[in-house]
Amino acid sequence: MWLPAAIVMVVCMLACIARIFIGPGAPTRLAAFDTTNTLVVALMVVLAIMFEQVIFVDVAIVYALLSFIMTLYVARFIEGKKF
Amino acid sequence: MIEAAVLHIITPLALVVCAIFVALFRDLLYAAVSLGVLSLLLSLEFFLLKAPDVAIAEAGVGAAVTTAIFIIAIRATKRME
Amino acid sequence: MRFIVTAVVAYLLYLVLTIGSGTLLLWNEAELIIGAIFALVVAALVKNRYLKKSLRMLNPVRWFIWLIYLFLFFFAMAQANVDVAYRVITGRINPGIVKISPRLKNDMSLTLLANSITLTPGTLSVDVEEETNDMYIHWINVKPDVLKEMPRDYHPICNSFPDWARRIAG
Amino acid sequence: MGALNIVTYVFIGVGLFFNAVGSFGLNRFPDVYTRLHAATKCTTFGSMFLILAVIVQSASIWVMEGALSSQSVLSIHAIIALVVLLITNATSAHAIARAAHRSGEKPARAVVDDLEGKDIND
Repeated sequence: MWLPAAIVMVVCMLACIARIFIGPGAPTRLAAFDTTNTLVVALMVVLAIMFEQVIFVDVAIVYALLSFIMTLYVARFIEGKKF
Repeated sequence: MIEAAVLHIITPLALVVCAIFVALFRDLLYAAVSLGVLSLLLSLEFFLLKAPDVAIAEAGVGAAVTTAIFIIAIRATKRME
Repeated sequence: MRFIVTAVVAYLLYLVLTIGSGTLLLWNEAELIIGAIFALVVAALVKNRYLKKSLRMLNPVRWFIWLIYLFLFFFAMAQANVDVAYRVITGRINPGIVKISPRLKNDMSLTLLANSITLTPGTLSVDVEEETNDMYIHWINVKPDVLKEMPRDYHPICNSFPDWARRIAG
Repeated sequence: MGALNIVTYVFIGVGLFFNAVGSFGLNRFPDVYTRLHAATKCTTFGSMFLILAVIVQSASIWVMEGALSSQSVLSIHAIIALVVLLITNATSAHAIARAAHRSGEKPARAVVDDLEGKDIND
């Protein structure tokens, strides 16, 4: 039940990564990167119940918080402000 | 288990494509964002190989610290290569 | 008072993160003691930053209104997603950036309103003016009759979320 | 167990549909603001339903095995991941939109732009 869901999620993720490579301008690439992060967090939770290892969910929480920090950092840089 | 092999094939291929695009971009900000995607996929690959501790370390170093250092370096120098 | 509130919140967060580690009501003794010590240390360090001035969010009536709001918000979110899926498939958009004046006073209600209207139908918060608390909103389907008068009516844009935000955190 | 499996399949179906719509709309819309509309709303909703499916499955195993099951960690931490996703997605969408407008990106096909030409310093 979980493996087809994981494969569809990976295909959606590839579409977002394609927008990172072709997209015009920095904010579009950053938006695509943020979408990819969301999909990867959901994929990690799905893979955690697929592998039946309960400790794997912690990776998803840590990744969600850290990628949020990175998105804010790059957004501050695009805004052109001192930080 | 042909379906499980699909994940193990797609993720390293996308990783290699990301690495090629990091080398191709002339704008260094785009290269930094591509490097963030590379570390994301590397973390996912460690996750698929059932090493969650390495995945946490890669997420912390790759997503937060490396990108912050690159952004500070781009601010201090020129953005275009 | 601020010290106690911060310590209790930190201790509850620690307990949620270490659930299922032992037999004493799902925790073991070492986790409970270490969590208490860390909560006191954290509360001593950050109590002036975590709670600024007032303690009005401790009122249970506000929590109850917040739960009702979450229930309504879920249906608004489902409607938003069906709407965006329709626009993705047909490609029928009519975008624009409009300015609304929700007349909110403090930062917390403004944060709640901004996050809510980002996740609900057709709107995306772009910018905010610090002095007057006016918000600029990217609206994907602009209705022409809203554009006639200059202080825009916010009811057609984000149907009564400013009132709810004022009721919860205002 | 049968009804719970049906609920799980429905949640996975809804989640995958909205994730696909989100990543398709990211490639279809004309400018960054409308792309953010599709990306933020649809992927948050889809990921929410996928995580809810995981919670339903693991909570049913938790109830079946008793209170000391290791599935309690999975359910509670999945709920934490869901809350973190809901907060951080909205905030980062707001940050990207603000950065895009301040770096001079114009909304494509816009009928009205109240923010145009204004210079807001914090």
